Amino acid sequence: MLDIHYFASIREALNKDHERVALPSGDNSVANLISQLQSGDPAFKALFSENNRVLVAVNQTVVDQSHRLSEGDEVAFFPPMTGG
Amino acid sequence: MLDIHYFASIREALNKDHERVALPSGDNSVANLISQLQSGDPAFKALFSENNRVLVAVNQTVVDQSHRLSEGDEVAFFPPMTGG
Amino acid sequence: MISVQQEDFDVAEVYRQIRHSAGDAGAIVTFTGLVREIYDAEAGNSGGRVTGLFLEHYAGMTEKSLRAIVDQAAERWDLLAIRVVHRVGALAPGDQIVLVATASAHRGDAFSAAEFIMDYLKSRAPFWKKQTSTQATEWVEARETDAEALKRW
Amino acid sequence: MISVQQEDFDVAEVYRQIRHSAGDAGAIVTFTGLVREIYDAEAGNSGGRVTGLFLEHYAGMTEKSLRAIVDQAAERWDLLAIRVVHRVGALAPGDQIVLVATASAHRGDAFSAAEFIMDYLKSRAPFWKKQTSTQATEWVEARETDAEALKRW
Repeated sequence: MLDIHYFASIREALNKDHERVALPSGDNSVANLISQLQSGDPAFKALFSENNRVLVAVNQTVVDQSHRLSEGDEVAFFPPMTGG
Repeated sequence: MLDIHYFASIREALNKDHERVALPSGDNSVANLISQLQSGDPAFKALFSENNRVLVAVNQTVVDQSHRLSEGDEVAFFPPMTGG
Repeated sequence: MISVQQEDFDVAEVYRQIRHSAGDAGAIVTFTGLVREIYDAEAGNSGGRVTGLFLEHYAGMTEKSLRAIVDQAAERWDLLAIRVVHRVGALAPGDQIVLVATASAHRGDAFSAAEFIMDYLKSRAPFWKKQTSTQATEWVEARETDAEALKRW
Repeated sequence: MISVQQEDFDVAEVYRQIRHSAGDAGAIVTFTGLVREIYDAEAGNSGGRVTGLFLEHYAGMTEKSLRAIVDQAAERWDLLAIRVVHRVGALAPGDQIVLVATASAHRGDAFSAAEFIMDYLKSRAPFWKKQTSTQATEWVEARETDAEALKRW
């Protein structure tokens, strides 16, 4: 299983802050996880189809979509950060 | 007359912090004032003959030696500044 | 060295601590970020007068990314002390949001490290601001200039 | 806005004043310079452990040149407040020498202006330091790096 967290505008768009999903079998890239989440949820799909920057962190480090996931990973989706 | 002030290492080398001298007649440049002070005081001469940077301010603004002096000017000689 | 907290912080106390603990510092820089009331209308934001701000963060990742930023600064410059405090939760105009304090022997290191930490913290630490103004309640968009600011380091 | 004084200053008090008087500041930077005990041996200086420092200045010219530096900063950057305090007279290791505090809407202005003021103040305001160390009592030589620092502005 993967622990998935959503933050800020993405959390609001999806109307959830957390869910657990199975690690995709076969292609274990972040890109493939995103495809699966998109096919399951039109709101998730809309996040990526707009001209919208979505960042992905795996185990609390920002990664790109070619990153390979492992069982038990913590995955987070969020918009560009605005600290300070 | 000119009011002349000396600061820091220059004040110590000359063993005075202040004097009044007549505005040089004829060539009223700072360079000429320096020449006159040099001929009157070997210690003053030494300041300029060493490889020593001496700054000159007239009426509290740093100037170069071509600056023209006027009656009543306040002239100051000092080493490079080390504030902060 | 790094704190993420709801409570306000005391710049004076942080300065005092750094001054008395950083061995033989010649330079101490403090940077404090405050909530502004005037909200510059930028890409996607509505402008207006700000009445409140909510700072959301990714609790697990926040300290980890601040730590990484501070470690990078400590590697790049000769620093005697670094302190970062970032607030989260509900804030009002005029409130303090973030404090970065650095100490070094010579001023260049303290200045550069404080600027570096602020530049990175703006777009590399998982904080998001939701602002309520007289015009709208909306997420603050990331500033183009903040992404640009990273390029110089 | 500019003070030249023998007495110590209170960074906390200056920060507090700026925070409460600068209209809608988003950024406040304070820079404090302190007397270091370790005296880097540089061109012409003997090194050793510093035991005391005397700051001489050109009373008439000091505030005038600080004013000129501050005016230049105010022209170049968008600033909501500037405060400069420089001490003169006898100081000991660990003592505060100089404080520059700046406030602005966005952080870049406050940082740049504080650095600019410090860089100029180092070699354009009529202060001279005589230092007593375990090795010698001697005038502090102007640092090559301080003259260099001006070139970037």
